[in-house]
Amino acid sequence: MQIPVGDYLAVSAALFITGAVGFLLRRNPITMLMAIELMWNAGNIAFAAFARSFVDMSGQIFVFIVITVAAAEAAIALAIVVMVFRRRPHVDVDDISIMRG
Amino acid sequence: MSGTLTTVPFTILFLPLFGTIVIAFVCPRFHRVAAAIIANLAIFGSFLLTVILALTVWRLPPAAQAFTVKYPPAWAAHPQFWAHIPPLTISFELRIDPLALVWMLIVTGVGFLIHLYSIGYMAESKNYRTFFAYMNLFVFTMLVLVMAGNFLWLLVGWGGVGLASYLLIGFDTDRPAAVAAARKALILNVIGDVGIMLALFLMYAHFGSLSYKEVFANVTSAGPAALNWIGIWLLLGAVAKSAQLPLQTWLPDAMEGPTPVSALIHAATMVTAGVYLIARAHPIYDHAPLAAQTVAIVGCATALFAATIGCVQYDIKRVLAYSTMSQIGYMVLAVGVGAYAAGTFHFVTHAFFKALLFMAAGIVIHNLSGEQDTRKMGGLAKRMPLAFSTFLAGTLAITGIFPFAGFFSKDAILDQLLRLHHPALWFFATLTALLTAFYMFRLVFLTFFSGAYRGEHEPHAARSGTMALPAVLLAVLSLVGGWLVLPGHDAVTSALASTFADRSTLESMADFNWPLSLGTLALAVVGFLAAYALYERAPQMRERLRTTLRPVRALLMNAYYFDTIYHWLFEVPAYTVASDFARYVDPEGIAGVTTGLARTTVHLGDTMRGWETGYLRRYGLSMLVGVVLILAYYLYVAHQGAALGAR
Amino acid sequence: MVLFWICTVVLLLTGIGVIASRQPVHSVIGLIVNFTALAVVFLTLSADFLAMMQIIIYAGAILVLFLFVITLLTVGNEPVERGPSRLSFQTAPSVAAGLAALALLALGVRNAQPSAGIALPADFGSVASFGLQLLTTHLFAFEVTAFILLVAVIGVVLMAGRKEVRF
Amino acid sequence: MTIAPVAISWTALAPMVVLACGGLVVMLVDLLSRSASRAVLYGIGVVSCIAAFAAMLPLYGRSIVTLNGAFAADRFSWTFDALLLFTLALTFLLSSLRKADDGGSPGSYAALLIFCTIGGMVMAGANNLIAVFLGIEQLSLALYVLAGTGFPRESSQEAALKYVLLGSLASGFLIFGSALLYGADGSMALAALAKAAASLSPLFVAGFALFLVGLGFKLALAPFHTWAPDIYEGSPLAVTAFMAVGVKVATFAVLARVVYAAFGHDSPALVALWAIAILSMLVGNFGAIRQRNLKRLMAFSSIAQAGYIVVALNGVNREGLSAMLFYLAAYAFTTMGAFGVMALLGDGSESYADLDAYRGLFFKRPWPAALMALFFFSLAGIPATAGFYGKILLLQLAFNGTAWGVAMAVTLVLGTLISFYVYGKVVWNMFAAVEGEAPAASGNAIAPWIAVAAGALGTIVFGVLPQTFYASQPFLAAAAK
Repeated sequence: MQIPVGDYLAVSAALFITGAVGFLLRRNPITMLMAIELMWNAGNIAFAAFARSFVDMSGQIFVFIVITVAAAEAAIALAIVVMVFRRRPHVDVDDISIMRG
Repeated sequence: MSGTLTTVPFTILFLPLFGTIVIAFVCPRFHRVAAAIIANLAIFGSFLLTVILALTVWRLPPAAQAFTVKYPPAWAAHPQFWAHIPPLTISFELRIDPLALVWMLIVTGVGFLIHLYSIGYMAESKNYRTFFAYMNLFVFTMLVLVMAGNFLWLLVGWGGVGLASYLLIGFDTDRPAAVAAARKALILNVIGDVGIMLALFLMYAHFGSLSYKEVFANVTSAGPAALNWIGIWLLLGAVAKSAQLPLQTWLPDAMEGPTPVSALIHAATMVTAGVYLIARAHPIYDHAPLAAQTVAIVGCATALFAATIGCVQYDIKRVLAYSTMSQIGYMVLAVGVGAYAAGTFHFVTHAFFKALLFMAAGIVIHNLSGEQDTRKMGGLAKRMPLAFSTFLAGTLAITGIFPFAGFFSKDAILDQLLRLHHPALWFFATLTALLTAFYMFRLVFLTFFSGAYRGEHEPHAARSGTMALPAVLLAVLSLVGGWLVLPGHDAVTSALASTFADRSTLESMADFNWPLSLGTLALAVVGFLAAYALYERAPQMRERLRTTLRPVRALLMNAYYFDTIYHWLFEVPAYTVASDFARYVDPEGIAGVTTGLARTTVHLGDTMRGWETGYLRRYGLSMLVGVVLILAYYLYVAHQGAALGAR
Repeated sequence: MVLFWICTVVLLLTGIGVIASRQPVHSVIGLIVNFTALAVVFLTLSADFLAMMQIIIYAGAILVLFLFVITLLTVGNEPVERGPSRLSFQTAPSVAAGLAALALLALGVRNAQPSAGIALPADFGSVASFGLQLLTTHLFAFEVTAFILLVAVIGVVLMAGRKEVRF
Repeated sequence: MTIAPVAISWTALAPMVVLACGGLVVMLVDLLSRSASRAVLYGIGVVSCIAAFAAMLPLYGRSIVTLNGAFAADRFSWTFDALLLFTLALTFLLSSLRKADDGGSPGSYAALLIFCTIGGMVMAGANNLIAVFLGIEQLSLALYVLAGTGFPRESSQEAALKYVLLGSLASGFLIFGSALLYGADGSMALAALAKAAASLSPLFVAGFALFLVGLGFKLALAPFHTWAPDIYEGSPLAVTAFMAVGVKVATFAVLARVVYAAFGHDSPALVALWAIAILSMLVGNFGAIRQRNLKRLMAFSSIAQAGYIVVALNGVNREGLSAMLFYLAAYAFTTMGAFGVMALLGDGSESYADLDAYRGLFFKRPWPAALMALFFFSLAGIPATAGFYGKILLLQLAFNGTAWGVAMAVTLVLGTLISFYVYGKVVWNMFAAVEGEAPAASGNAIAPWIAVAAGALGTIVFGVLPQTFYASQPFLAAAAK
């Protein structure tokens, strides 16, 4: 039997918020990026669920696009993380705060 | 419309601004004299073009003499307005008509002579370049004022003149008195600007337009009450700019500026703007009798008021300042009763002789190394013959001695007052004429005669051709300027006829009332004799008078205590309130409200900086909180929507 | 049905695991499990191709990238998050704001209605229909994605390969 | 199986294609000739901007929707595209002076700038949610890297890191919001949003809220603005200029298209937007008060300006769209000009980001100082500059009878008053008498001069002849369907 779209959305919302909170709690930029991946994937669940609900492929296309963009984004973000932290003893985003005010 | 008539006005207007810009940006690389040359050339070019324009316009038939030039020009594809803020459309338009042309001629012509004079007068100034940049700016803003085609641009020029005068009065920034005087002038002028702004709002409300053409065409559509209010608020602007009662206190203080600046303010620009405004807005005043009456009374009162103060002052420039106030009072009086041509005529002659008087006084001051107190002068007639002869010419003109210019223009005003049935105003105006003769000749005697030289330093006779030439030119103009109006021949009224075509009561001045003219001439002679008697023949009588009239004299010496009254009326309460506020509201307060406000602002600024912690996780948190707030609001909206839908 | 709920539990648990672990390697492992569960969820939604992609691209490629970076940056270093955070007052508000947002989102999505029964075509979510859609209806998206990948390549070379920079 | 061919209007895509070719040429030249100088590479960049603009000319006044409704080239996107190309060209001119120690390979840098702008053009023409997302991501991904191209400086590295992490977080909100919007109406097309918006279903409003967060982050609207000052400060000067102008232009295109597609003039869902606008005006202007770094100051200024521009959406009418375009153009001229002066004086270095460097500048370099004053006057909204008329237009839109409109108008005026102080401080500094030794002002290269002159020309011409432009076709935006 068909699972209601609301259930999928509830799961995706929970996953989304998990990611958002994780972003705020972790100090390791790599973990923060993983938290962001969680958020993006939460969006993917919602899209796929709606695609199924509307029987419309464009929702799935969006998911595919998000996966591709996520790959690009992860590559760039990790490259930047490497650039920033390569010469530092600790990988801690809170160290990166010379600009303020 | 021929091409000349559309491009020339803009050239006239922008040449002085161009001068300012060139001096400010290009001249630093060149010799300081380059600045003076550029400034003079700019104004002279403006003047030449104005003359050409004037000759062209006055050759046209009367109906074609007034025209509007708009920017963007007609060939631009788009509608000719600068801003369209429905339903208000504001064009950048210039209106050229005989009235504007008269003012433009004087502003550029006399302005040019004063520029010429400044070359020599300011020769020792450190900020030579800046001075000429400001002077050109001053002329530019005044041109904006008189050439504007609608009230908004008039206001722009009006404010610009105030700003330029602020810069020039406070030109000697190292003298606190000059800075204070500049600030005072600015504040009082801003009060006037507010008045004009209110008038503009009312105009907009009643006519839906600010353009001269539309407002004047529909002037009858508003009731007399509205017109009276508009007139009163415009008058407030005029009063502030023209130093009329009760906002006159800035003008004597403005003497702190360099003498050419005083000449420019008094003769060509600034103070005459009020007269121009009322003449320009004459369709409003013609239908607003109460406002017009107020104008006349203010003018008459100021004329008399300033003349009495002039009788006792010792500072040569201050006396001239009060004389200006008084003469402007005449003009305001004239335009107030509807004698627009007479007022304009007096403006023209006054520009000649007042600029001349300031230049002559400037030569004296220059040669005495800055001394302005007449008690330390005396006997200078022989030492400075040029200054003396030119000053005397100016005095003869201002006091109305035949055949000098003042005789014709002042008589025209007095004559018109009688013709238009204002006997009381005529009486006081005539009394003022007597006082004028007295204090002006008093000044001549104090400065140039009354025994030997009383100063400490020997005057040096530095003379500069650029100072002498304009003075001599103006002396000639002060003599012949009045001949524009001769018995049976009135060039002024006929020149202005097209501007005031809608007035049936525009009286020609050609028709002399000879008994009246000779009577005023006699009064001027009486004034001369009184001054001669008191200051040349019988100084002991002067002492006696001084002791008997001590309270009156004290009153006049202090200019009727206006400054003191204003101090107690406005400044003291303001400071009290402010300091109380500071004491109770802001414990560390030093200077009151503004400091408190500034501090609050800075506190808020710091709060905003505190938001920028530099930690990106904090930034993320700030975002999430924002998300929560927005979500909460939106779901509330959705809930409301659902509730609405359910109902 | 049961499959969905099992996957849900796995998704949430591993999700929390990802963000709770102090060792990034553990997080990556959690994330791999999470993505696998996600692929199963996609299967329950008739998104076969997406499930495949999820495993290949996400679990296969992206997470390996993460692992590389972790090894590159943390070898020989002590664990990252030692000692208390210098950002006091960060954890509690974050969790509170997160919970509030979750509650609000739940309100928002609670009554999402399934659209009226349209028969599911047999090839819904299959590779063929996916490719057809991508190259016709969503051709624009496809093209722009190519640009994004190009940007990523240039960007990574510029950021990470900066030894070759010439001035 | 037969596949119906996709109808593609190459006319509509031509500007982007031309620009992309330019980007590829830059990369090829960089690859083939290892010694190609900055001047050559950036010159190619400027030329491709001009070529792309030429490709835009046939589109003038037309309205083409192509690629199955994904992309629209209409009068609305035309102006945005023109502004983006203008910004890109000026960014190249500003970049020409970057010091060698600023790092980065010029070829990749130029290519990234070009692809970034293409992303912006995708956003300007995006007509469905997928295109919006892709445009934003293309723009952002390139910018994350560009922010870090000053990497010998630690602040540039910090900017890149902060930007990429926070930007991805914001994209997360954008994706989830898009998902909910999609779920609310069952279609990717922006045009379909209207039906869902009318019903104000919880799904739609939650989606729109999250979508707004994503856009608000890109626009640096409070409370999503916190990244902006740090990242503006850390990024290389030219990149900061592009961020301040290009990103805003492109994102406002998206915001306007979505709002115009979805809402009527009195939708209660827009109130959050007004609140954000008011908060941004206050935050931006108050925050700028104490700044002594000009790039930071410009960041706060751009926060406030973004707040002003949101006011243009008030009433959701045609005039608002035109006013928004006008204000954006004015903002582009003045901001690019101001950054141009900074680049010019600093000779490519960041030394003229410091307010102290401007003390008495007028007496050493009157022209740059005067032009800087002009730009700041325009940002503050002094008459006869472009910014003045823009603010007048916004004020007029704000007064549409609603309480929120009045509140925005009041805040706008208040913010302007505060900004007089903020910008006045800089101008005052330039005209203040110099005490002691001031840093030598040297820069006089021709490229940034062109940029500054272009900015100044726009500022003055738009200020003196505002009506001519406001009434011209590109600014009379066609109201989105």
